Amino acid sequence: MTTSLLADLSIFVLALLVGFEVISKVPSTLHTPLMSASNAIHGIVLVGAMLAAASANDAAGYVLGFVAAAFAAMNVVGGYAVTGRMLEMFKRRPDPVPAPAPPDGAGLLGSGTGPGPARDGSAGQGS
Amino acid sequence: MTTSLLADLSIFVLALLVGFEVISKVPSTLHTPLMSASNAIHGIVLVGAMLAAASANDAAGYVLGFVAAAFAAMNVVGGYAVTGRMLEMFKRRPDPVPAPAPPDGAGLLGSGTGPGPARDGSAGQGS
Amino acid sequence: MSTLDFVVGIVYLVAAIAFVTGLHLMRSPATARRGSPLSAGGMVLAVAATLAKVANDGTISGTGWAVLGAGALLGAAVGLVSARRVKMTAIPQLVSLFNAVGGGAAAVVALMDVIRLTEHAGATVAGRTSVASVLDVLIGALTFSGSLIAAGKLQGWIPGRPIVLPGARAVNGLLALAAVGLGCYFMSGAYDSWWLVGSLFGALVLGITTVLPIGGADMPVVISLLNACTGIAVAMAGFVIDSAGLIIAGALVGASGGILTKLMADAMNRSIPAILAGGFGTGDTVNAVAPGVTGDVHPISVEDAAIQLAYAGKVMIVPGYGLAAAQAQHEARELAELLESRGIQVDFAIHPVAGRMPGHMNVLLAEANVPYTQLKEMDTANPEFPSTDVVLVVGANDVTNPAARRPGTPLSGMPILEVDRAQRVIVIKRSMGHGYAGIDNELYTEEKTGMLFADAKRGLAELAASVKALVGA
Amino acid sequence: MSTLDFVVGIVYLVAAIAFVTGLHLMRSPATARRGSPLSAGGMVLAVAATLAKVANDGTISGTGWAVLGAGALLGAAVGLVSARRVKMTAIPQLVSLFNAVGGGAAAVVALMDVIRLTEHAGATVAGRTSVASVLDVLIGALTFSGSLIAAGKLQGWIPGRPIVLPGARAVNGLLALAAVGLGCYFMSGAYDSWWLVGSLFGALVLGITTVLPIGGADMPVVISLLNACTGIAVAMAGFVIDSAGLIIAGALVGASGGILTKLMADAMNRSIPAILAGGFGTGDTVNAVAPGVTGDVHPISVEDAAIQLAYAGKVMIVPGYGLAAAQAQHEARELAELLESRGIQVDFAIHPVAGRMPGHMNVLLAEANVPYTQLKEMDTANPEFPSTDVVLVVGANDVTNPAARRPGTPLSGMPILEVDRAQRVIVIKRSMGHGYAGIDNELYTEEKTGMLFADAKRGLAELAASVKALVGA
Ligand SMILES: NC(=O)c1ccc[n+]([C@@H]2O[C@H](COP(=O)([O-])OP(=O)(O)OC[C@H]3O[C@@H](n4cnc5c(N)ncnc54)[C@H](OP(=O)(O)O)[C@@H]3O)[C@@H](O)[C@H]2O)c1
Ligand SMILES: NC(=O)c1ccc[n+]([C@@H]2O[C@H](COP(=O)([O-])OP(=O)(O)OC[C@H]3O[C@@H](n4cnc5c(N)ncnc54)[C@H](OP(=O)(O)O)[C@@H]3O)[C@@H](O)[C@H]2O)c1
Repeated sequence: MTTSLLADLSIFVLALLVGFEVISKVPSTLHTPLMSASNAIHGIVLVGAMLAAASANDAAGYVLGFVAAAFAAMNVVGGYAVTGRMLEMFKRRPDPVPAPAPPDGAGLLGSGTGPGPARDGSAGQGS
Repeated sequence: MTTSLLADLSIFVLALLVGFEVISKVPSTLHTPLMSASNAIHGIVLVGAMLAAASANDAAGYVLGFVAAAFAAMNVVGGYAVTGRMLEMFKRRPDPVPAPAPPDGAGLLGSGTGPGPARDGSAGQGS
Repeated sequence: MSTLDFVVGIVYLVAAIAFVTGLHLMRSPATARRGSPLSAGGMVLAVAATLAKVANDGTISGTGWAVLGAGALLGAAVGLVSARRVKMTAIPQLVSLFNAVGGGAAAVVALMDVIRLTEHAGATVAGRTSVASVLDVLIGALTFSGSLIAAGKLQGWIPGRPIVLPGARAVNGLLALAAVGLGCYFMSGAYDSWWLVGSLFGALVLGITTVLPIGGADMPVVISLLNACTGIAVAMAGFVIDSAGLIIAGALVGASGGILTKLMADAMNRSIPAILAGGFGTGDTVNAVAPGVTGDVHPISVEDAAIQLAYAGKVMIVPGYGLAAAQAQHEARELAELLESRGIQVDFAIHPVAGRMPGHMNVLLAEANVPYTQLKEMDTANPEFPSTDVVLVVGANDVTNPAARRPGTPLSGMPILEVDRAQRVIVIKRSMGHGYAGIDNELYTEEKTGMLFADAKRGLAELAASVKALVGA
Repeated sequence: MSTLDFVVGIVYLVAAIAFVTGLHLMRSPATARRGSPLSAGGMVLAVAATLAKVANDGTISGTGWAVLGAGALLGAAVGLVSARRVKMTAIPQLVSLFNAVGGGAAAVVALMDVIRLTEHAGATVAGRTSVASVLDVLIGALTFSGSLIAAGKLQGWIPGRPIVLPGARAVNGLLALAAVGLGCYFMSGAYDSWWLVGSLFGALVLGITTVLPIGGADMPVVISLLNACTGIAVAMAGFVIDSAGLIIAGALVGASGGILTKLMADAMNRSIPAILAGGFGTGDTVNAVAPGVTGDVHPISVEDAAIQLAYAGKVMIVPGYGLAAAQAQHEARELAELLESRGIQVDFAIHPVAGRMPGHMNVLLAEANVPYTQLKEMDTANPEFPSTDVVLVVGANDVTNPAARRPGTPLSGMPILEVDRAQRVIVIKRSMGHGYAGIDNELYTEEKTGMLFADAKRGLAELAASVKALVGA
């Protein structure tokens, strides 16, 4: 029953309320970018991993610290990078003359079977 | 630089964010009720008046405590009462047969010059 | 922290959730009515928890209880009775009054705390408390006097027209400087509460001089802004007495009230800085002098207007601020009933910002028992004008002004009631006087428009009499 | 609390404001692109402030720095490269992967804290820490394994169809009981971290067995739900290590992710409990057996279809999941270009939930260089169908099913592309197989509809060849 617990609880509840209110009506084309954006935000666990790793002092601690840091960094960096790429789609008015198509990897996870030069980021949602 | 100040600041900022997000698009017919509703909420200063009055122990304190309690109670009770009355307007579908018109005071602030029996709370906003 | 204190803290959180949910529900007309009881429930919880805490702490004296109880009961009674008694159209000034006392209470709470802490010579006040106290006192006092002036203007106790005194800006600047300066001096270590009281008086005067130059028609926006200020003052009071309940609720009102103020200003095509600069509008009671009744206008006699109405198939009545000012809602309803009894389809077209407060026309016509089904919102009404035989505009001006469709006028961009698309238009107003936006209305010079120069109440009554005479009813 | 700690706390608050504003901007397409950099900026601030704090506190060992740096660099590199390299259509599984590691990190953070606190025999853990730790570990581990399974399903490494094992519900129930039971035992005072590890493994298995029975097409919703769960796990980690930054950001994601999950489920006319119950959908790779190709269907030859297209004035192409599955976007673009070169007006009509992830079709056609101006959203496309000569439906089913207009079907209430209002319809699909919702499509039996049974990629290529042959191009 500490003051700090009460403050933390208040902060938790208020942040929940902010989260509820900030998302209201969203067009469904934006659902995937929004999911990805909020996915990136919980990458803040990197901060937690840093603080926890700072007090590690044995092998187990170092291993866990390494795992936590790697996982969290992957979450945060990858999350923002992929969100940014997705949002490229929402350019208001792309060049009528298509830019030279950059080579596109075959897909990290190797599922791509689509032939031909692929170009991302040139469609968009007006509005 | 106390923990408690930081917690209070966090709570303040988060509550501001909730406030910003909770009001987005509101039809203008609802502006007056919404203003009145948020007016009632800051009547929570009654809690502050109670806590402050609890530690009063001289004449000045008692006078100020009385003023604070009276002001705050007027804010909160009047605020909710008037909001409730306004929201009566937003009944979805009032009786087609008008209920017997209750006598309506001439207006606390005495501005009423409208003749005839006045009846509140029978129009509404569909939607 | 005792268990009770912890529980009280949790109750404040629950109350905060209730406040937020209440506001959330009030975003849409369909759910608005559920919002207020929920919010009020949260408030009851918060007050009950505080009572328990005060009783349990046991520091309060018997006199303290008496003072607290008497004050709260008196305030509650006055609040309740005035809320019950007030006419619906006088609600903005009552809200302003409640806002004033809320701001006053916040300022007094900080003052009490400071006096208690500085009772003993040489006492100091913690940094956070002194900053928050000064802000609380400044904002609370400014809100108190400003809201009272706003209420007075709307109530007609103070002239609604902008009261601009020479050198007013300079005086305001000096006052603000003085109030803030005194506050800073207090903060900087001169922990004598008299400095704070001085700051309070400066802010009180500043509240008066800031609101006086603003025209009565801008008051709803000003009240909303002052409402947000009270929220911030209450949050500051929360910092002073270290109560998360006050901080949360105050900040919530501060932010949501700020957004609401912006929405209100947008709805009437005004900017908040322009409103605060003052000097806009002619006030509610000015006797408009006809500014150049040009030959292009087609005055119409009561008899001619009555004939047009009596033989129409579909009539639309457009009420505006003039109808409210003349309290002509009952006459409007009577005329509508008379026409309906002749089989004519009669509806009222309600513009969202017609009148002087949001929802003004709905409230007014509700008071006069106009049935709900006859009130058409702008989006429903506009497509109907082309098939309407006669539109009867009663004391409305800006909301029908086609100039809004052109860029470059104060009304540009505001959606209007497209009255000029109807077959014929009859306008009841007293003169060629301007509306709130202060510009000419091209509708009045159109071929199809007949101007019936009269006070709205008298004009409508005469029209009804004339229709009756005509059809021998 | 040191000044540095205070400043770090303020920086976390600033970061929280950036996160909220970022999400706010992403509510609308017009502002969405500005949201992500803002949010990322907040994140950089938060990490930098934490670095400063860790360095200043000085408790971290040299090895600690090395471990931390190596881990973070490795994670960042993997994250960045995979985000850069991934095909746009594989984004949901990548998001799911990032979500998995986020949840895993949150669980590990709690575990590390508990191990540190319980290193010494007889050590106890404060009540709040133990409750939060157990919640963090349970939710984090469940999210970790569940998200991996979800990613695997979407990627095709695990069959997309619902994998329902006999007695699966009972097993899940037992697993949940075991995981929670171990956690409770730990909380109740047995502060040996092995109990917590046991709880962690229980949750890991539970994550797998919960997601396996859910069909691949429901995965976007499941991923969104798991994303919200990770948010809550991170908030719990914040309670464990007493960091407001983690609590705020985690709760923010938990709540907004929850709402988003609801919106996504609503958009595809499904309820979240029904999705979680699993067993819905046939997966991505099933070879549909034609369930009763009734005589009412009018198969059409490639040549006939080519004639109809080549001599139309206005053609609308409706892409659906089948086009994505067959990776036929390039063939679609080529056919469209061919028709356009004959002066035919060709547009693509995009249903918001066509395909298997929100925005799927836009991404796909963007990849194939279909010009932006040719993509019509549902609201723009629907009024155009009556004046369209031929609609070419490519692997779309549910989004064109007129049954959605009737109550009582799984699609009821979903707005559809009103393909059946066009003059003629050609449907390319492999069989009479059902779509995601698993119901018959009345469109296929209409007089005006010709069914071209083929794989989308091959069918489109043959159509193009046939059109070329026809017009001698
Ligand atoms: N609803 C709100 O929340 C709100 C709040 C603040 C401001 N506003 C603004 O107020 C305006 C409202 O438009 P509106 O068309 O309702 O009113 P308006 O444009 O202000 O015009 C009112 C007209 O009524 C006439 N009038 C005044 N007293 C009358 C009487 N006793 N009998 C007959 N006519 C009378 C006046 O002309 P005569 O002098 O020639 O008679 C005047 O032209 C908008 O510009 C809106 O932005 C609205
Ligand atoms: N967009 C999202 O976010 C999302 C997420 C999850 C679920 N959903 C749901 O998915 C559905 C989307 O509707 P939709 O019309 O796009 O797709 P659909 O209703 O799922 O129908 C797809 C059709 O494509 C055909 N098909 C499959 N593979 C093909 C191939 N290689 N070549 C040609 N045809 C092929 C299938 O029929 P054959 O087997 O006969 O070929 C099937 O009927 C909606 O119900 C939506 O709610 C959407």
